[in-house]
Order: sequence, then structure tokens, then C-alpha cells
Amino acid sequence: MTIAPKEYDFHAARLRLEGKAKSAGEKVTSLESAVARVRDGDHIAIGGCLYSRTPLALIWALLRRRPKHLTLSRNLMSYEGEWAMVAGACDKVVTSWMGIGLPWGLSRIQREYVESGRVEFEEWSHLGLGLRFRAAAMGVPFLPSLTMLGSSLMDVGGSRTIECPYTGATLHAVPALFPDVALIHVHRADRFGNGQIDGYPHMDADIARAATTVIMTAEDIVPDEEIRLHPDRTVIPGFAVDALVPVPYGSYPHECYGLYDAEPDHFTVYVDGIKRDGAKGVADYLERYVYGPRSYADYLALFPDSARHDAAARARMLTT
Amino acid sequence: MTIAPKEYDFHAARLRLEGKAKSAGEKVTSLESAVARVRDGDHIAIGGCLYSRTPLALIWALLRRRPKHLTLSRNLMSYEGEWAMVAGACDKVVTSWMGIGLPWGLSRIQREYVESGRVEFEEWSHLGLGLRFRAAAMGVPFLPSLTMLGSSLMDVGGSRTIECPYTGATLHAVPALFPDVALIHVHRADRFGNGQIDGYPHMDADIARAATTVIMTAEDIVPDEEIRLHPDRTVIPGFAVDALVPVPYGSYPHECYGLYDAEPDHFTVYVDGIKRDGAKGVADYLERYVYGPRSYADYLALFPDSARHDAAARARMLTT
Amino acid sequence: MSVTANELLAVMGARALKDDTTVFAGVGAPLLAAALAQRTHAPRLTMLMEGGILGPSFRPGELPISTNEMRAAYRAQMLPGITDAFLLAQRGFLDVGFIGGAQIDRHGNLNTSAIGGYAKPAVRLPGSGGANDIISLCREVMILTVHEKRRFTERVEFITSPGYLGGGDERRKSGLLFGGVSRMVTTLGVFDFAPPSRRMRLIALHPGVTTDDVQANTGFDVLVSESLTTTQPPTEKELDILRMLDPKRQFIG
Amino acid sequence: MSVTANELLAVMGARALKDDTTVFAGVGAPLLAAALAQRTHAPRLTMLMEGGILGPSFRPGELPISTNEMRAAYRAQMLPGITDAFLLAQRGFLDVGFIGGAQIDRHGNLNTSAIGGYAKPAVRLPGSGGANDIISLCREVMILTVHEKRRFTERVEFITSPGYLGGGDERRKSGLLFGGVSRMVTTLGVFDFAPPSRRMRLIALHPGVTTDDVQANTGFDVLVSESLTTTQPPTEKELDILRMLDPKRQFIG
Repeated sequence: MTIAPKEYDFHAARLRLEGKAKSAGEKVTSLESAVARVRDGDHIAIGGCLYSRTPLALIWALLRRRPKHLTLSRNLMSYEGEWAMVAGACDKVVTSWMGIGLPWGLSRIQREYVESGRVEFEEWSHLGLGLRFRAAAMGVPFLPSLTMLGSSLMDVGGSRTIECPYTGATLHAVPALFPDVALIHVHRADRFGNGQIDGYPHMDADIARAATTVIMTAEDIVPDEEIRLHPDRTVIPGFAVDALVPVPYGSYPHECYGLYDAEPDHFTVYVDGIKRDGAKGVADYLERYVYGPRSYADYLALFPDSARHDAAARARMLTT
Repeated sequence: MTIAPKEYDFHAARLRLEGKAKSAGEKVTSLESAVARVRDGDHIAIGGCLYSRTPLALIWALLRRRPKHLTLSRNLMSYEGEWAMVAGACDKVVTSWMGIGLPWGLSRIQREYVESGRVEFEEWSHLGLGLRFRAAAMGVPFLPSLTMLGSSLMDVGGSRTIECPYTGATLHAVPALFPDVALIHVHRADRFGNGQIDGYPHMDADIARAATTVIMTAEDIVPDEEIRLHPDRTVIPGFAVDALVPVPYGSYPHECYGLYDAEPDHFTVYVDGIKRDGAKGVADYLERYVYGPRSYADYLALFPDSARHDAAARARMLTT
Repeated sequence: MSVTANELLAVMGARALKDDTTVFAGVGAPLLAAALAQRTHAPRLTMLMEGGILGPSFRPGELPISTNEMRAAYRAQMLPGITDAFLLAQRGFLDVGFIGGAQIDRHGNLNTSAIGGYAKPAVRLPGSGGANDIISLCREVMILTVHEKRRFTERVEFITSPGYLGGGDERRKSGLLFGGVSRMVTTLGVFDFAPPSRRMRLIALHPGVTTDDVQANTGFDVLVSESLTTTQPPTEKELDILRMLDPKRQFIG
Repeated sequence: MSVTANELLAVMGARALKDDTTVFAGVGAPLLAAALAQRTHAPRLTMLMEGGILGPSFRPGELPISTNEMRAAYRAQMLPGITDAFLLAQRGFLDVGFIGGAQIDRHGNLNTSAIGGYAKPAVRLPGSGGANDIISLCREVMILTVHEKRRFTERVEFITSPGYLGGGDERRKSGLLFGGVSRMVTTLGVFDFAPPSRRMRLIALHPGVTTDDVQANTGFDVLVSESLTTTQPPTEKELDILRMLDPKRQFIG
């Protein structure tokens, strides 16, 4: 069994929260100071899904610190997982699927690092992982479900079953996953960290409740009043947020619902580099896009303005 | 133990859903035909909370059919529970609290009917009942929680505990509650039953998933396109809805967030009738407000237009 | 003007709240306590209300009658819903929970359900509402109540909301791994429930109140701390804020 | 123009869907099948996508590459989120689930995880995604896949998504109380997994295909129904709709 007791120990996880300040105060800081909260060996849960609302600015800033021995968990892992593998930043990936999407085929980086045993790959079903985060968000050590029963996935993480005390039915006791840190990108937040997401919510709200430390970027920091006029749009409570950074295009070239579309052509260029040079293709990409730029603005400047504007126009066309 | 196996039998509840058509088609009908789906002896879950977004139009139409032996469940039960008791419509009430609010004191009707044993009162904590609906909404027979442990409430419904297979911790296995029918009032829906709620969501989304039959009223039926332009506001999926009725002021004189405030003065008149005449005060109220009017429009006409307009103005003032 | 019971409870409750924390508060004295703390020493305090309302503002003169109405949600920061609001407490996000009056026993257990048996009670009370959840799930709970002999009974016959059950470590043994009643503020004084006995103990008297007054208004023997102190009376500033919030004295009385 | 593999799978999948039902569908042939059914005999069919997208419309020429992007959510009716979308299936709201190609065995078990051991596999595949959840939770599941010998193996070494496990009633015994694989549509024909054996069985051939073709492209002995039939080829109308939806032939090939 590969899940560590720390992942489902709701008692210890709760005591970590009890020991934290839960402030309604200001949370705005820089990308650099925000990711400085991550320690080597931490379990990092990543928000968004595949190439949607990925907290790329936070991952960009985190990898520049050359972290080691991280565990990364995400519902569907996209190329941020490949970056971490090639950067030597992670020992383990927890997800239900890894790749970019059908047109780009299998992830050669996943194959190379997992088949060689350099990175442990812990697979859950998509709902299974979602329930792991939700159990933690609810402050319980497990949630009952029918999913994954009978499959070989039950053995991967060491899942156990439980008998319902009322019906006698056997259910999968999906173990909670309490990450050390959650990295999340949202559409807007006030400076206190009350965050709002447009469109599909993915698993971000659960991840923010499950983690001990929440690091968040927002496309836009809005006045307190704007959040208070639409409180039914808020999904992340400010007191749960430790650091907040305003980052327009904070998921680019991944998409952000309603604001900008993804850039499949860029994904193709990235994957062509891997097809040509294998892991070195990613290493070269990291040098150019992650380690090279002096700032995230410089990273964005590596993409033509016209592309970003087109991506925004496509997003408007698809959501209005 | 007072909970019936039918309440937590997720297997039978799922088979009831599997046997139902789940249509994306038109659901609009009349109040009368909507509530005709309720059978004597049914377990009815009521949406909203206390005097907020109570599906009063549906309860009004239901009581006019003189139903018998109903079980009513609601997070905080307001005077709709007193109506059902005095109308002889319910044998049992499942809730965490009953009354109208501090200024109106204890519910004399609750006292009279429960103390005499005429109506069974099954009490859960507020979260306990919320988790019963959520377990059902998730399609599982129970959810683990710490709430209610150690209290006498564990004995009321026959709650059982469960040992976590990972941590060994003892948790309350909160039993699912699958009602026969959910009565819900929302702000807007398209004619297919895709429903949107503004402000506090209460427990309506869970109740709609937990019940076998969903009967819904909406303040406004909007064009399909309006829902599709703001899909992230939809909380009730159309295929789960069996009957939909457009009813402006469908919760009045209870409140509907952003649209109209509650009428405490009317509550006082109602309670004064009970203080004066006991259950007969409610019987007289039912004659005048529920059985008497020829239509729900006639019911609303018993309240001065000016009061409804003032209630709308107060709601705007409090939400904009 | 003299200090009312709710003014006294609100002031004492407010003083017990710390900045950069969260509080689960219902309507009445708890709400006034939290709102007062935010306007004095705890501007970064976040209030959560049972109706699923997080970070409300309040319009002076428009305080809510219930925790699920627009006055409670006025200019709130988030409306997570009732179940998810309580789940935030279960997760450990709520530092303090306030609960109000009821029948209370020497170990801080509360009864708001029934007197004289459950099935066919002599007196059917309204029920738990969220009180059981707040006392079970918050990091610590403070009880705010008027002090009347009829409320304070040796042993409640029905435990709607668990304090320390039979005392000692019975609360933990029951599976309630967290929290407990840290303080009780009444109209006569301040009490704790110290280990190992977890029995109600007088630790501070309000000005002009004697231990005999407390004993005379309590249905069982009251323990008294050796380091018994006296509380500081509400200040003009504190009372002014409460009266600004509730000019019609709907809640402060 | 000849019929492509995905056109054939989409048409056969669409025909199997009924009106007034719900379908859990991913990108590619499943999405095309559901969209085609809505535009022919099942206008009141609701599609749910893994990204937490309910009742999407689709812009012709703008079909989604993934189930969590704006093209998938275009003019959707609801965006419940990923976890809650799957929970709708666990509750029993999803009548049919489509899943696509993988390594498949004689009892309808699928492997999309690893070949040659799990920890240090010879070939690491992408993983389950939502396939395990769809096949575990929907009322019935239909597999749509191209028919290649390498895909059809006697016994998958790793069961990512459970069909009938070892056959017989093993699926029910494992705790999967509901659902199962009702049909499999391949590029050669249509199959079921009938009790008691729950072994893959050929029930219909596509026009021009022989049982020998099927056997030659399957890595184990294929059962053949006594009442073997032949499917009706895709109609012009069906193909016109698919080509209208995907004019650039990104998905139909």
C-alpha cells in the first residue's frame, strides 16, 4: 500500500488547522514569497483540471526554487507533471490520468519516468481521487463509495472496504487525502482571499479545504464590495487562504473559463520537442520558459501578444 | 429506533431512479397536477430553511388535497409543520428545530401534538439532517461524521457508529434519508426544470438528488438560452425534475432572497391566533388562507399589494 | 442607562474573542458579541452563521431575527450553504462557537429537546438546531446565558448538546475528538469546566455579584476557583457600539 | 465517401440511445454518438461529460478535445463540477455510459493502466480517468472501440475498469451492485456479455464482415450468438449530421 497514514490522518490534519491563524486580513503577496511556503517533501495538490485553470504561474515560480521530493496530486495531470518529473522535483504523482489530450498521444515523459521506477505513479479513478479530496474537505478520514470496487485500482493505494452498519452493503472506504499545500488559480478574489471561480469549478473548493496551506493566484483582485455584492459566487473562504497573488493570464497557455482559451498549437510545439529529444526536450523548454525569464511577465512575453488576444477572443465567443 | 430501512436503503432508492424516465423535455404543469404526484404515507422533504424559500405554494396546494399519514422532513421546520399537524396530514416530523423564530417563542402546536403523542417528532442535529440528505444525494447509505456523538440524539433515530478502517477512529455513521418526494422553490428555471437559486442555497440541491420525485416551483420561467448563458448558476438538473410550476411569490409571506423579504407582522398575527385559540387558531387560518381561496392568486390577494411591494423593496435594499 | 443582560453577555463574549480567528455565532447575544469584537479589538475576525453565511456585515438597526434571512446575509463574503458551513467546523476552520441559553448541567451538557421523557414529553422544546453541531465541532465553545435557577440542573435528562457528558474524559471517549466548553458567561459571572472533573466552576464574578448569589441561582453545588476574580464592567464605548448596532433595542433588550 | 471507423461507431452508438434518458459521454466517438442521437430520434437525451458539464450544446466545427474545456461547456445547462457529476451517476441518474478503446478481455474488463506489472511496468498507459467510475456507476455501459487483435486479450493483467471480472456473478459479488457492460460496438460488429458466463459474444456483424474476420482480429475464441444478425449501414442522413458537426473531420477521421 502506497498511501501514507499522514494522507488520511484527519485528527492530525485538523490539529494543524486548529493551530493556524484564520485571518480575515490581507493576503496579497508576491509569487516568490507565496511559493516560499512550500517545503521539500511536501504533498502538493494542484487545482484546475488537465489544461483548464492550471495554476501555472505558481508551478512556474515553485519550480524555479528547485524543490525536491515533492508528491504532486491532481485529478487529470497535464504537462506540469512532466515539468516536475524532468526538473527532478517530484518522487511521486497521484492522479487518475496523465497526458495532454488525444491529439498528443501518450505522455512519453510519464512512460520514461514511471517505467524506469524513478517516479512512483499512484493511480485512482477520477471520482476516487475527487472523493479523497472531499473526505479531507469534510474533515473525515474516508467516504463510502461504490467506485473502484472489483478493480485492480483497489490495490494501488491500499484501499479498504467497509460494511454499512445499516444495510450490510460492502462499500469502498475511499481514504481522505489531506495535502500539505494546495495551489489554486481563480478568476477573482478580494485582497482577503475570498475567491470566486466562473464556469466549471473542477475540484478547487475541496482542495482548498483539504490542504493545510492554501496558495492562490487570481486573474483579478477586486474591491471587497464586489465580492460582498455577489457572495453566492464565492467558493474559497478568505480565512483558509495563506497567500494570494494577482496574476493575469496565471494559467496561460492553459485555459481560464471565459477569459482565455488554451493554445493547442503551443502544446504541439512542446510535444514535438519531446518527440525529437525526449526528456531533453522538456529540459530545454524549462530553461527557456521557466528558469530563463526574470519574471512571470517575461514568461508571458515569450508568447506573442496576438496569441493571447486571440485566446481571449475565442473564450468570449465560447462563453457569451 | 424510528428510522425505517426505506429511508437509508440506497439500493432500492437507486433502482427507483433507474426505473424513471430522465427527460430533458418540458416539465411545466399546474400546481394541482404537480402535487397530485404525492401519495398518502409519502415522506416529503421540504426545501428552503425556516421562513426562507419555503415552497409554500406547493404546501398550500398539497394540503388542499387533504393528504394523510405524511412524514415531513426539513432542516428547520416553520409553521408549514404546524399547518400539517393541525390539518391532520402528517404522522411524523423529522427536523432539527421547530418554531418561527425568537420573537414568537415556542411552537404551541408542536408542544400540543408531540406532547400528546399524536405526531412523532424525530430530532437530528442540523448538520446530522443535512448529512442524511447529502448521503442520499451521493447515492450511499451513510456518511461518516463526528457530529451528534455522545449526545442523546444518537438514540432518537437509532444512529449507529462505524470504525474507520484506516485510523480506527469511531465515527457517527449518519444514515441516508431518501425521501419519496422533494418540494422545492427556486428563483428561476427553464421549462425543462434546470433550476437556479440566488443567495443562500440551503439544502435544496441535496434534497432534489435524494428524492425519487422532485416537484418544483420557480419565481420565473426563463428562456432556455438564459440558463445556458449562466450554466454555473444552475443547481438543480432538469432531468431530475418531474413537475415544474411558475409561481411568483411562491414562498410568500416567507422570504425569497433578493426578491422579497419575510413578513414578521403576519407571523405575529398568525401566532396571536394560536395564543388566543390554540390549534383552532391554525384551523381558522387554514380555512381562510389555504382551503378558502379558489387559487394561489386568490391566496396572495389576501395580503395587501402594498405589503408585497414593500417586501420586494426591502429585499432589494438588503441585497444590492 | 443600566446594562441589560444581553449587553453584559455580548460584552463579555466579545472580550473573549481574539483577532485573526473565526467564530460560529447565532442571532442575539452571540451575534452582538462577534459584531462588537470586530468593531473593537478583532477587526480580522470572521463570523460564520448557521444559515450558511460567512463574513456578514450588518446594517445597524437591521440585525437578523434568524440566521437564514437577508439581514444575516447582508454584504456577506460567502454563502456556502448550511451543510457545508457546518462541515467547515468539522474540518477545524472554526476557532470558537457561541451557544445560548438552555437547560444546562454541571458538566456543561445542554438540553433543548424535551423534559419528562422523549417520546411523549411533558414539555417539548424546539430542538437542537445547530447547537449540537457547534458544541461538537468547533475548537472551543463558549456558552452565553442568563443565570436562572431553573436553567441550572445537576444532570440534564436529555443531552441535546454534549458538554463533558458525565465529566472526566467521557467527551473524548464518546468519539468527540475535539473541542469542548471552554467558558460559560452568565449574567452573574464567568465559569469554566476544568479537568479532571470537568465540573462547572466559578472563576469570575460580575461587579456587585456574590458567590452566594450564584449558588442561590444554581440548582447544584457550585465549585469556586481559588483565584476568583471580578470582571470589568462594560465600558461606555462597548455599550455605545452595541446600541448603535441595535438602536431599537430589539436584541439588547 | 466511405464510412470511417469513428463514423461507424458513432452511428451504432447513437442508435442504441433512447429518448428521455441520460448518457455519460467522453470526447470522440461517444460525444459524436450522443450528439447524433439528440439530432435524430432522441431530442430529450441529456449528455453529461466528465469535466462536470451537463447538457452541453456544441458549435459545429468546434467540438471539444477534452471534457474540461469551453468547447465542451458551450451553452451547457449546468456545470456541477467533476466529483458531483460522477456522484450523479452513483446516485442512479445516468442511464448509459460510453467508454472507448483500451485493452479489453473476454469478460469486458478494460486495462488503460499498465502492461508488464504495475510498479515498474513495461508500458505505462495514461490511466483510468473517469472510465472506472463510468463503468462502475452507470445503469449500463456501452464500449465503443476499433477492433484490433492487440486490443482483445483473453485476460487483462490489470483491471482498470471492471466489466464482469472473472465472469458469472463476480461483478455483483465485488460490491458493484449496479450496471455492467450491456453492449460493445466495434468496427467489426456488435457484442454482448450474456449471463451466466458473461463472456463476450458476437450478436451482429457489420455489412461485409464475416465471423472469421472477427475471430482473426480477436485474441481469444469468440462466442457467436445463434441469432446472429447484420447491422444496418449508416444512412446518408446520419453521416451528414456527423460531418456537419465535424466538418474538419478532426474526430470522425
